[in-house]
Amino acid sequence: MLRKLLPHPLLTLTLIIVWQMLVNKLTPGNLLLGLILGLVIPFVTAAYWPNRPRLRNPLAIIEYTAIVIWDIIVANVEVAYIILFKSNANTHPAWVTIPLDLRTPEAITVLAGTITLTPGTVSSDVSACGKALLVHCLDAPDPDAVRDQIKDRYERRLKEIFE
Amino acid sequence: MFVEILISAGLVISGIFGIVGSFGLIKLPHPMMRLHAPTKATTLGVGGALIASMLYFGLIERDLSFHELMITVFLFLTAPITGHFIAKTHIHRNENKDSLPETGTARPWATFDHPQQEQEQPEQQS
Amino acid sequence: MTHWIIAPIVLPAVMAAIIVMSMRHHVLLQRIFSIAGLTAVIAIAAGLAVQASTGVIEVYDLGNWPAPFGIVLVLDRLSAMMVLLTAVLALVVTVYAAGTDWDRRGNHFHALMQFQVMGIMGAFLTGDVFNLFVFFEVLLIASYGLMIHAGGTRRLRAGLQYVVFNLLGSTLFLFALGTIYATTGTLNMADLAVRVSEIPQSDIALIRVGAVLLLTVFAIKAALLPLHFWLPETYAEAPAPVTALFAIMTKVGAYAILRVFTLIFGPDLPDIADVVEPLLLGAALITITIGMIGVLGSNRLGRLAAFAVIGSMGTVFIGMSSFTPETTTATLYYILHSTLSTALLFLTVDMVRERRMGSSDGYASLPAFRQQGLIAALFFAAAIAMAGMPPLSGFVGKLLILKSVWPLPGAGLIWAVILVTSLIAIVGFAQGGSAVFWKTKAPEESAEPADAPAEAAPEPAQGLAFTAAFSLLAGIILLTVFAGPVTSYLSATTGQLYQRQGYVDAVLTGPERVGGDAGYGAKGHGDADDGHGETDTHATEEGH
Amino acid sequence: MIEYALLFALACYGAALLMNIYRIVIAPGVGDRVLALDTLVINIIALITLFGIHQSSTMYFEASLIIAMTGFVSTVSYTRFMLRGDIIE
Amino acid sequence: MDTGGNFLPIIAALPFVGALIPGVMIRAGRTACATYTFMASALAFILLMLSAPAVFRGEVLQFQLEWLPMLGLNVNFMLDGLGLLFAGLILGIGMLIILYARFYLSREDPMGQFYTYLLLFQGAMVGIVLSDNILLLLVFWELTSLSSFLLIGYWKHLPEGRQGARMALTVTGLGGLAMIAGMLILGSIVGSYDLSVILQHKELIQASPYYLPALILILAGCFTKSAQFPFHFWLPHAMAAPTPVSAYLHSATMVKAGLFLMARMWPVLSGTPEWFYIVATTGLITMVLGAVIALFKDDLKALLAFSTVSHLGLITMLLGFGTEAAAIVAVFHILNHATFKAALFMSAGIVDHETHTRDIKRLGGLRHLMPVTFVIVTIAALSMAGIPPLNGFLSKEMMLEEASHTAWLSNPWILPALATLGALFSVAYSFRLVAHVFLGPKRDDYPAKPHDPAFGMWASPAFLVVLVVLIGLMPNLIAGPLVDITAAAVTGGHPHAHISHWHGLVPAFWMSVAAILGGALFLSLHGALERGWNAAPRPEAKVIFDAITRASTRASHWLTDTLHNGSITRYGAIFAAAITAAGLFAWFESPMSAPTREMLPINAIMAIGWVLLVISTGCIIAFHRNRILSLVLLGVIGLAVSMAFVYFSAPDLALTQISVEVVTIILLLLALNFLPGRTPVESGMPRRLRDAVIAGAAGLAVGGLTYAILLRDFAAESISAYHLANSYKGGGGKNVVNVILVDFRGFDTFGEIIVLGIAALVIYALTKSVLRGPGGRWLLNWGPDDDEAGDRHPLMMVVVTRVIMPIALMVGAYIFLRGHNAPGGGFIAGLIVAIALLMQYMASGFAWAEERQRYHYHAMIAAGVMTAAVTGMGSWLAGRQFLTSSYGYIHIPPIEEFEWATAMAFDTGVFITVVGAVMLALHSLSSMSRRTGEQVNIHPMDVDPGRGAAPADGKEA
Amino acid sequence: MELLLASAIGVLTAGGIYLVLRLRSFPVILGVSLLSYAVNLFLFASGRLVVNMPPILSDDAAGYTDPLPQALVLTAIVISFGMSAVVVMLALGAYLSSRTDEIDIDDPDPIPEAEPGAVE
Ligand code: NA
Ligand code: NA
Repeated sequence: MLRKLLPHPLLTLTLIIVWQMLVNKLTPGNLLLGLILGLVIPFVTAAYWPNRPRLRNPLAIIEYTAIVIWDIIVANVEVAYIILFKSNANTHPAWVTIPLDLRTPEAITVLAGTITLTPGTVSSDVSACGKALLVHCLDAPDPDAVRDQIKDRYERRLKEIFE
Repeated sequence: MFVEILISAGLVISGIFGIVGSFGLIKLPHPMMRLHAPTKATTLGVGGALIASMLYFGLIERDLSFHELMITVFLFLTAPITGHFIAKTHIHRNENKDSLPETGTARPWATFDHPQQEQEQPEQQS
Repeated sequence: MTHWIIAPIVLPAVMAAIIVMSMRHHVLLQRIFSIAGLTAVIAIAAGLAVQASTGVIEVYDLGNWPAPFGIVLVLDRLSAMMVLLTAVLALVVTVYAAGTDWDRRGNHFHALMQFQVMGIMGAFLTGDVFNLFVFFEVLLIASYGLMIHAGGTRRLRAGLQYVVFNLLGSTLFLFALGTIYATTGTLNMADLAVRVSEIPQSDIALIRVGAVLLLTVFAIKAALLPLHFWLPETYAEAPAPVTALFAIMTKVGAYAILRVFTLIFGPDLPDIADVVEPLLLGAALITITIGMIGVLGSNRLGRLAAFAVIGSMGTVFIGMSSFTPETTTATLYYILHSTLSTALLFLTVDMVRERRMGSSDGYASLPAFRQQGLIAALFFAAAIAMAGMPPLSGFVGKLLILKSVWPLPGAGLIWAVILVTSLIAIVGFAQGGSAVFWKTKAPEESAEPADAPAEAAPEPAQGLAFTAAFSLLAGIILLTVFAGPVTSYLSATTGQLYQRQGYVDAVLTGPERVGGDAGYGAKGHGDADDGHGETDTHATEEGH
Repeated sequence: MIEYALLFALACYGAALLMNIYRIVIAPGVGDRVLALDTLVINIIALITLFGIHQSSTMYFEASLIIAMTGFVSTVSYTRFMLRGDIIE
Repeated sequence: MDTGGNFLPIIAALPFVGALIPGVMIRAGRTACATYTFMASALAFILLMLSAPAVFRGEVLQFQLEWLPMLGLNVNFMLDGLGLLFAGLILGIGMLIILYARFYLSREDPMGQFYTYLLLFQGAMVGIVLSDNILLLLVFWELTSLSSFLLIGYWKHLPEGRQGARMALTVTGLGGLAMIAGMLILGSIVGSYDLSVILQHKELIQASPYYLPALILILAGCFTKSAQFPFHFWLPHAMAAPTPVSAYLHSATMVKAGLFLMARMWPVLSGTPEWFYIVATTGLITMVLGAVIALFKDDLKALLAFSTVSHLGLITMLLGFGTEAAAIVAVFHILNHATFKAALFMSAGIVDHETHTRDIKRLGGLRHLMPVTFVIVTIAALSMAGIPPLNGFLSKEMMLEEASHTAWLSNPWILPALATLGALFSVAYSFRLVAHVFLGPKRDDYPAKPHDPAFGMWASPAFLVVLVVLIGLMPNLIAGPLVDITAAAVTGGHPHAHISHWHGLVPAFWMSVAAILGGALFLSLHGALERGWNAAPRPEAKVIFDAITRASTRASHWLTDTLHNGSITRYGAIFAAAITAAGLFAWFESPMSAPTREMLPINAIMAIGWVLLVISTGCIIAFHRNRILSLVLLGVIGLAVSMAFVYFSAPDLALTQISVEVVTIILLLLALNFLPGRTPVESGMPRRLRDAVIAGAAGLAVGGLTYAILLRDFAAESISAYHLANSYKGGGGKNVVNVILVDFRGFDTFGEIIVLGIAALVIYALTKSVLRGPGGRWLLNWGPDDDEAGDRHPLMMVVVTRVIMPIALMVGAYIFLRGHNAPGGGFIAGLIVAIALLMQYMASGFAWAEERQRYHYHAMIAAGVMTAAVTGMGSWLAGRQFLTSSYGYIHIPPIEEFEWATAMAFDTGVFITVVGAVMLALHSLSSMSRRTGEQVNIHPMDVDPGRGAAPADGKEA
Repeated sequence: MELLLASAIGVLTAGGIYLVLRLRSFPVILGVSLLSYAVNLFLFASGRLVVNMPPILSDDAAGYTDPLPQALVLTAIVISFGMSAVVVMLALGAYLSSRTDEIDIDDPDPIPEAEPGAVE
């Protein structure tokens, strides 16, 4: 019953926060309105999100986020360097296959998103069974290193969070 | 003063990454390489502008808002999808099974995964 | 206080919504509901016409905002008459559509019909030029749907042309409104009338451009050359009941020109009239000529009828172009006549199409069909009405126009054009009618049963269809027999139209405004003095 | 100081927009066009944000938010179109 | 006014009532039908006879009823001698024709129609002769053209019948229209359209500068109707009608209408040289020409037809003389001609009916086989030839007498000589009629075996022949008074006819003798003359008429089809060119004054926006063939426009523009899936140049207009000052644009959402009908051009959507709720929600998502419209106008103050409609895709490692 | 600034008209879209151009731009959106039914076979 009324508690929480960010004025009325919307919207759209992913270790999210933000900043500088100062001939793009241990779609998505947002990599495709990720690297003289780093730096942590 | 410097720095960084991203779009030789330029550089570019804006309104105009943060989050959520789709377009149009590495699994990359045609299905209307 | 003025607009809208919401799968329910609703609209429209015939101009401030700041509906004799005409025509057309099963051949016929009626009613009643645009769009988009109702390759292609052409027209409408607003700063017709008459010399050029653009917008709807090109294909391809309803659509254009160019850009403003009147007359003369030549040069009844419409609009505009009370009265009579006759003609053409296999209305000789005599009689009546032959109203209307333009310069040319084109039309109608109704093959000559699928010509339920057609004919006859009373109503209408101060006063200051100023103060936090004060300020500004 | 930084950033994004339109018009493949359009959208968001700072007005936030949203949807639509033809199959 | 006049409208109406009888009675049998129809005419005739004594006493009976005072069109009738004569002929001969037709028409002929047409025609004719208002007369006049059209075309299976009918209609219609003009001029000269008034204003009319135009126009009507040269040609072709029709139309009625009108207008129009030279000359030519042609016609009816033409010419000529004496003769001959010509036509019909031919060359010797007919024809023909003592002789002698002392252009010889010539030919063809049909040896090759018909059929001609003889023998007794009163009516004086068989050895006597002898001689030389006639080249009127008709029809067709060739692109070019020209015309007619506004400085951001926009527009034109590129560029333009809105202080517009933009692009992409990807090169350089010139001119004009507007201020303060001032205190909102939308001009918005709702309904209905038609069949076999990529519903997209969509819905709610006080509102919110749903649909497919959809789109649209409408109507309860808004604040103590506004409810209607409309449109498009065999997935995403062994591309069967 | 806007509207109009005069439905739709941009901007311009004075009431506003044209343009945008949707679908429907996206119709009034020798 509660599951039906509150299909995605985390989503509800997110929405309440989003509401506060939108109205930008923390008042009891707004909080109430946010709460109502945060309850109603997931309820109405529950059919589109049939299964609820489990979060084993929510606190690990914070650490993960911090790492990603740092990596993003670094990524941007690196990419800017490549664009501005590296000749095209000296740049070595490469495709990399990342075998996946993750099984939840949500986790895979977060991993793929992270890859795209971080240094010189874009997650370009998944295998038809969902057990491998295709990543394109802007400049990767050593593709295997990229694969290992991704698996170690991101996938491991995500595995902890989700599975 | 510090605030001003912070904001100005944000603005300058934003401008640099913005223009670099768009420049990369022109400069880089390969479609997949071009994909790296804007999805990243622009993300920090616009992110910088948004943070600068947040700081500006919060600290100088005394009218702090999280709107900019929302946009940033939103862009961070969507940029990977956009990149993913553009990459898939490229794979679909310009690559084939041999030009890409093996998946290491039994199935091919999803873009190449053509399920066998099934029988015609009558019109479904609601 | 009366809210009846808005009923012809809101009632169809609500009916359409109910039809869409709860009976979109039940054609029979839709029919009953639709016909009942339109009957109610007729009753209301008749009541409004009676009310308007007292000569009082009634104004309805929507949202209780005073003119010119809010939108107003204005009921005068002219709008009441057009509303009633629309209601009657819509009912007839709906009955016909139900009687011939046209409404079953596609989706949402009745809802679109109701929306169409709503749009037309709004266009006739509104006292605000931008609101006029909105209602034009309502009636247009409904007409797009009705035009392509039931589909078919040719119809869809013709429909595409119709839509594209009218999209250009809508764009132009906005250009015109932009120009007018940019110059005068108002949208209310009465307010525009005041402001345009006081426009400084430096802005004359702009307001003239606005006026001419607006004229061309309405001319498109009214199928005035060279902006009529949308009409022949549209009318020839649209479903017949729809075309019959379209009879009023060209009149919306005519109405709008009459309204705007008597009230806002009246004939007493030489700067504008000097541009508008020659343009209008020239276009009208070419329109009637090309229309009637088209009647002669057609090879299909549908196309013939379409060109007959163009010709009749030419006649309307010949009458309208000189903006004298006599010509306007004659024109109004002709508008009434032309609406009913056009509708009758198209229903007749449809009856022929339905009975000749494969919707053929071409002049090729085909076997005789069911009820040929009766349909031929209807066609004959419609043809003589359209061609302006006695004893039907077309003749009366034409005489009225001829007589009314006699004192004007260029009367000789106008007469010659009207009369010569009448002859061309007579010959054209005679050719078409004799080819379709007289020159029939013996059935055995063309009997190819294998090629004629049985479901191609569904057995139409005759009663309702003929009832519709004959009631139009009855309308034409009544219009002829009671031409005296009708023209005296129309004279009074014209009088009201040219007495524009009456309209302006009624809208801007008149006591007839429903609710009056008192109502305004009752708004939430609104405040009577303020609202009133604004009005006063505004009035003094106009004073200098 | 903020003023100059702002002008610098505005100039950067202006130049970026011109590069984007160049890439949209002259592109080796359709994917590049979509990529350039996507970039253009993001640059415009930045530009509007900068303009908001310039005018000291928060009025323009919704415009940025909605551009971000619609830009995403249209990019996905274009690419889906190229991948599958039908974008909402 | 005499109360006897009250019969007049009844007399005029009775035939029309009678016209309805066959429709009701036809099932009762042919005889019953004929009888009742007859009785209608008879009753009218009796009423006429009841009125006759008064007319003979010299009274003019009148009836007056206003019909259309504004026009001067009154239902005024009058009966004087002229009217009496004609009405008597029309009704009297009409009854005979009804009788005759009952026997003449065969079983296959639809008799009911015949009688209906006949009586319509009769009524029209009676109306003409009784009208005391020239406009009313016009009504009846044109009615005769219409009803005769129906009568002549009665045998609609015969091409000659149809063509003859159209020819008659065309020619008489032409005249009728001319006459309309003439009559209107005449009425405007006098100031009244009542005949009795007009007839008293001879001097006024003849002094008017419009006299000649009016005369010519009216005469054009008369001449065409009465088949005067050069309009004579239609009459013989009208002979394709059944004989009763010919007998009726061409003896007593239709063709006489022209004569009647000349006689009617004689008092005011005649007596001038113009009248004399136009009318008399035309009559003379017609008389001679008709007679000559008649002699060489082998078709009995054609012979009679041309003889009719000739006799009509004769009467016209007499009227043209403009003298009282001539008028008397004209009147007398009208009567006489009606009697013998009707008899002859009916007899010709009998011959045709019995022998199955009307070709004189195939006849002869019928004297023995059809003695009764022979007698009838002989008497009537002799009368027509002018042989004493028959009535034709009397009037022809008088005609020759009048001709003999009339000079034409001061020449005293021409007229008498030609009149004699006409009489001569008249004798010749009359004799030929008797001699070549009835005399001579009996033949054995008649197409059918002839014998005299039943009494009913020859009764009518026999009766007429008796009249011929009686009038001939006792003219003053039988016809005298009638002729007198008629002539009195024509001339307006009190003439007395001196009809006698012997006038002494006056010139007329010698002319008559010459005519009879010459006629006999010509007949004896007929063979030789005919060879000469056939050899002589002469214009064939029908050929010329047909050529003209065909040419004008073809020309019309060509012109119409050339102008309206179905090329919307050309229509558009004309449209753009015409409107640009009209705008420039309006603009350059008057001066513009100097600018009054200061311009804003050019800003770099907007300059870049401008560059984006101009480049994109240019590239769209240059690369429009690449459709996907065009769409991308369109998106750029949309963004540039949104930037302009942002820059120029229009946040609401920017939001709307952006959200509309994306939905439009998506619709276009959905459509482009089926449409060709490229536009082929089709128009050549000249065409492109033309379009570029038109487009450039229009662009310059619009740009110029915009610039002119931007350089000056409003001429008067804009009404929007009021909106700014009252938005908050009157409408309860700080976002003035929104308050205008939902309150000040909420009615516009009401219309606007209805437009949107209709658009969706139209799209739905259109899709349905396309799928039912050939388009649907084609879609079944459709396959995309390029091969499709795998992975329809990528995992990442699906997952991200699960988070983004609720957020987007939240944004929608936010935008909606704040709309009244900040940029936003129901419309934008609706679009955002629709876009949010769209994301979901793109992620997992439309069908998958739709199955999880709880609300029906149709119902949503309707509910939205209803919500808006009900909100509007809610103000009625408060006694206020539709859409009167109300707002206030609610205080819930622990929380805070909530604002409520009815405008919010209205905006909710907007919101619901928008969502419903967009979704219904998408639904329609996706149903097209499903028609192509696209399959519906059961899983939200194609690739899902969590699903284990399930096939990655699970599809529903 | 005014000149930029005026010329942009002119360019959009010219481009729109040029595309409307093309022979296939798709460019025509593009042209109609360009025209609607042009006219929306034009209508907007009828309130004259003002920077940073949005019509949102607030105490510290220096002034407001004319809100009325904005409301009109909003209505116009919505209406033209509905119209565009219909025209797109109609173009698609016509294409699917007739297998051509040509927008011109050939021979709208064919001459039926004539009765020999008759003027009919
Ligand atoms: Na498909
Ligand atoms: Na709106």
